[in-house]
Amino acid sequence: MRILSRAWMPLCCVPLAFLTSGAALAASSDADFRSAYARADAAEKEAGRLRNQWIATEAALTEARAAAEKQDFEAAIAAAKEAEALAKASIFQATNEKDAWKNLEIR
Amino acid sequence: MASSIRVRAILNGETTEVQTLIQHPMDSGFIKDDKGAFIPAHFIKELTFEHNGRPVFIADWGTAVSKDPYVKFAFKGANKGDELKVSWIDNKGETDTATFKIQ
Amino acid sequence: MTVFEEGFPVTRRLVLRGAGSVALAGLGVASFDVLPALAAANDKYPEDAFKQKDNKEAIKLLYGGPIEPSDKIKLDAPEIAENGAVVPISVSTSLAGVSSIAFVVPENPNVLAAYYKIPQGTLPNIANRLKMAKTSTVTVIVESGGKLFSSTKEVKVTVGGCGG
Amino acid sequence: MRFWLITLAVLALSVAHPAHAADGIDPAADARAFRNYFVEKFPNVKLDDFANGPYSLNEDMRRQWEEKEQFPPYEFSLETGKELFAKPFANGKHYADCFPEQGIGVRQNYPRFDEKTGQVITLELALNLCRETNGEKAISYTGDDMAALTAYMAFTSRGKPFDIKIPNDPRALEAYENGKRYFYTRRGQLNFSCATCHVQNPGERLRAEVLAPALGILNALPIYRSEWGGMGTTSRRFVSCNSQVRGVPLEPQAEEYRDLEYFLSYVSNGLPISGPGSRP
Repeated sequence: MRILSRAWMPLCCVPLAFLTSGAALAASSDADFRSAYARADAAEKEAGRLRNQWIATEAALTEARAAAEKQDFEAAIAAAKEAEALAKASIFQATNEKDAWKNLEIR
Repeated sequence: MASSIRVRAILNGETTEVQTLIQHPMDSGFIKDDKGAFIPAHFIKELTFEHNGRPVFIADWGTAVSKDPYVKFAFKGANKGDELKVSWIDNKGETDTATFKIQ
Repeated sequence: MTVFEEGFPVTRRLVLRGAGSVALAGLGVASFDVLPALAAANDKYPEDAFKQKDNKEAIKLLYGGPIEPSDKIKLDAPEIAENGAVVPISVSTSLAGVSSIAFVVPENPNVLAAYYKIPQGTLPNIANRLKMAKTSTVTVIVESGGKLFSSTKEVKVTVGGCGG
Repeated sequence: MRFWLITLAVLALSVAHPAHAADGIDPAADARAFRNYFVEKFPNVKLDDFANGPYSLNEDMRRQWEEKEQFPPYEFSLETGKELFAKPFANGKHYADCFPEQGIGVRQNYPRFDEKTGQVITLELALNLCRETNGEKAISYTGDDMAALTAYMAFTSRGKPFDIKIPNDPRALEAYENGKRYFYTRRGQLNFSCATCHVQNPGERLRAEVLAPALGILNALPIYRSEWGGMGTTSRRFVSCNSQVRGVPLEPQAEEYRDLEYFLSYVSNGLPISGPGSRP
């Protein structure tokens, strides 16, 4: 498994000073982001188990973390969703190729 | 191997054929490293070949000569066993020199 | 097996086994007449010529005179460079009294690539490996008997691989 | 960017798929079929010349290669390799003590299957195992030292035909099959397998590069690539190929890569070692 130094960003402990009126709205999208990111990351880990990750998935995950850090949760959630889709595609590719590779084989 | 210069000088009839390969990055100064910073220019500017103290070939190089530069030329008037002195200087003032026997 | 002589390996090359003489030897026979070649100008490194972005400027600085294409110059360069970082280019000529040879690549950031001074007794044949930023013509300029002759060829250059 | 993505995909699909075969693992039959495929596809390429990759398929590139071979850019790495190979470890032993024939002229037997550990031992892995058993730290599989060492060992085997053995051991057959599966499996966002480029499209161009046929593709390793401006080991080549098709590479000398090298070397049995090589 490609060991990536994916140090967890301290996302969950949103700075407490952020208790202005917008906090409620931001808080909910932070939770949305975290669940979207968790799904994407789980899918990417599964792709890792199948030894078939894509570079684009990693890039989307990084983008999601960066956007979340800047509190831009809309972009963060979008990037996390994209990462999840890419990870799932790479999982499909790995499972599909389990037998499909024989089509190319020289005999 | 101390010297950065490799030379093959072979006498063929009256003509001595000389091939040289030099270990040098020959950075042009136009290439960026993976962090996006330009790699500073570092290239050989002048390469001279001398036989019995007389220059037989002088190469002035710019930023468009390949890494680990190679040049081949030929000259007359040398004998087997004579010495060929090869030296270069680059834009940082670094130099190297070596002598080779003509085969 | 490598045979080490005089500190450089005479390596056994799959390609050249039995491939015969070095290309230059065949040309060693060029008519090297007795006319006293122009003493190779021992001027120092043509600093500003090497900085020129513009083709004509570089040539003017280096030589100044008019240049006339000549079919007595054989410029050997690939049609498509396998890689722009290492483009094997060589020149040989039957012109007499050659005192200098220059390689110019107009599409490169600095057009003058290399400038060789040819003292008396040295054959006007050179092979070298140049860098080319992108597809460009390559012009070799030969100073012979104080006059300037040239030959030009286009070399296609692009990156390789899937890219990205 | 978009343009060549589509053309490559169309190219990949347009080629008819070779027929199916029984599921038994039969390396010898595979090797024969593998060789015949390329010999029929390129009838005027001499068998041994497949070890010169793209240069066996393109005249203009071959001339550029032959010019480079007169004084090849891997010359320095070769000399460094000879020095490193002779340098004793702290405990006084040498690399030569870890290899049959003192490590000279043995490259063509690697990768070999080690029945004790049940693992495929590639030349690069063998060098690091030798270092570790002699109390030294392993070196990077994609670094210049490993390239220099393997360049020297390859050079001492130049011209000797690949001679890879698959012992009658189910684990060896499984490793071979695992390598074959990896070779034909599509991966990365571009959804290409090694075979898409090196079986279905050898001789075609990816912009400046001419794709090499898979037969004999490892014979010239390690290679000095103008693209890298330096030497590349087999590990570096596999990792960079994965990245090119936008797949995340595995760690160098991962089991998949070693099995892949085992498969690719076996089906190139009989072709001469031409390493170290120079490539675009």
